[in-house]
Amino acid sequence: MKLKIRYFAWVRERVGVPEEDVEVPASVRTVGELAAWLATRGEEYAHAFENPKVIRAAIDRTHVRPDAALGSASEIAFFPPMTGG
Amino acid sequence: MKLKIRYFAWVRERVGVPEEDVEVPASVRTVGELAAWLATRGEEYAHAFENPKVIRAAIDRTHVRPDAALGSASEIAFFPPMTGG
Amino acid sequence: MTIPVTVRIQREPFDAAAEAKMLTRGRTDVGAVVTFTGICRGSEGSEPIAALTLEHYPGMAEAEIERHVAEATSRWPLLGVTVIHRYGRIAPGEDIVLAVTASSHREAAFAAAEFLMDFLKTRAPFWKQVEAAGAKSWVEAKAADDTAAERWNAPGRDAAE
Amino acid sequence: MTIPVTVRIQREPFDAAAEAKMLTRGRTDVGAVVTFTGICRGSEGSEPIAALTLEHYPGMAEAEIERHVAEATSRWPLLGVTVIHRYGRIAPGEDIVLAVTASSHREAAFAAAEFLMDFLKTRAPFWKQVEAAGAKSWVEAKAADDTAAERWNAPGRDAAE
Repeated sequence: MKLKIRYFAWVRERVGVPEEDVEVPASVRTVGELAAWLATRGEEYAHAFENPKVIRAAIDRTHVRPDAALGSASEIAFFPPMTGG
Repeated sequence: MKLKIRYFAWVRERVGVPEEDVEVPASVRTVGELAAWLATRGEEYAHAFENPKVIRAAIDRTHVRPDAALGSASEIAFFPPMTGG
Repeated sequence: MTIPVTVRIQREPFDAAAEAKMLTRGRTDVGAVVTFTGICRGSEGSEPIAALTLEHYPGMAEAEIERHVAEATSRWPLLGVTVIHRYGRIAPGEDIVLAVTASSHREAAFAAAEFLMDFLKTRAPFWKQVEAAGAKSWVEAKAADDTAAERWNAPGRDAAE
Repeated sequence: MTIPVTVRIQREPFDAAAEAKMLTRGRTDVGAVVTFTGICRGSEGSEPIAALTLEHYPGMAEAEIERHVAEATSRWPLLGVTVIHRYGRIAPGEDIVLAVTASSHREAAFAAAEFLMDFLKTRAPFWKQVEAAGAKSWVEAKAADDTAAERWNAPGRDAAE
């Protein structure tokens, strides 16, 4: 499954790129599993995803919880808790 | 006791004057008693003070309850509930 | 700490934006500004109105508002407060009242602005008269406004909440 | 009823007064306008800061704010809403965010403005980076902001209260 993955704020800084197209194994079914799988892709990813509790995610620009199914998502984003306003 | 008495809104309209200096009997000791005494001064006053519950009062520009003592007050005001803002 | 406080009762229109700017100009400690503007509506219920006329008690109106501003500044960490209330004849669409609160953080600015408006409605000596269909009538006080003001007296309603 | 709703994410400064005016111009049903302006402070805690840089998620930021504006208009009888959030580098004293709500009565305008700000803080995909003493660091989310947003989920927190 090919997915566009976007990173923001310090997740982006740690990963080193703002976005990338990634071929994700079919065994990865949820957002939480995707984060765990990404963490195995190298030191920078391990660092970005070292504390899953502080990572937020969106599927196709809507907030989701870690147990959300990837389904037919086309864009997944990972980022720290928001600090706007 | 000589007092300046001011009236606002429909209390003023009913009494017919915005303010007056009144010689008040020494037996009148509270704001509530003053309102009751004023009500005896004629038809227009009886009309203005016919429902004591909806009359608010201030002594020297501070809100007071009907049982507030006139004490050494110099200016007493009577008016309906406020509708500013 | 002394903070800038402005209380004005005036017949003339006010410039809400200029008043808000005055509370922040030249300083960088303000993080939140809340501006409330009360406007004369063109109808009361379903009745169209021609204008409002606001009567006030000169001297007491200023004093009463200043007391509530002082209470607001003691309850919340404010960095500036401006309250302007107009009197006289006011046409639909015209501003009636302005409350601006400035603080480091939004909670205090919001709470203080609401507090001030609740008390302006119920304690500031102003009375509204409605002009409609050629006749004039005094606006009646609303029980909902009393209730709104009373909630600030409940235990625990202060800066610590 | 369709009401005027504006949501903008922009790098440029905004004119809070002009935005508020747009919600009331040419109409006489608005009785209350609440304007919240969030401003970049010159310090975080006791540390002076040089600037903030705001990063956002284009597309999602607009969508997320629009969702919350829609929720606000369903909860309260609003007559207009404007939300503008800036991104990029913002110096102390500059505006960051604007929320303007218009209604017939003050309660709805106040509640909706607070609601929108609480959700902007915790749900809109923006991230603040602080520039201080030559170093950059990401602002940490505050538990107090989560608590503020959560109170809107409590039973009974709606237009009927």
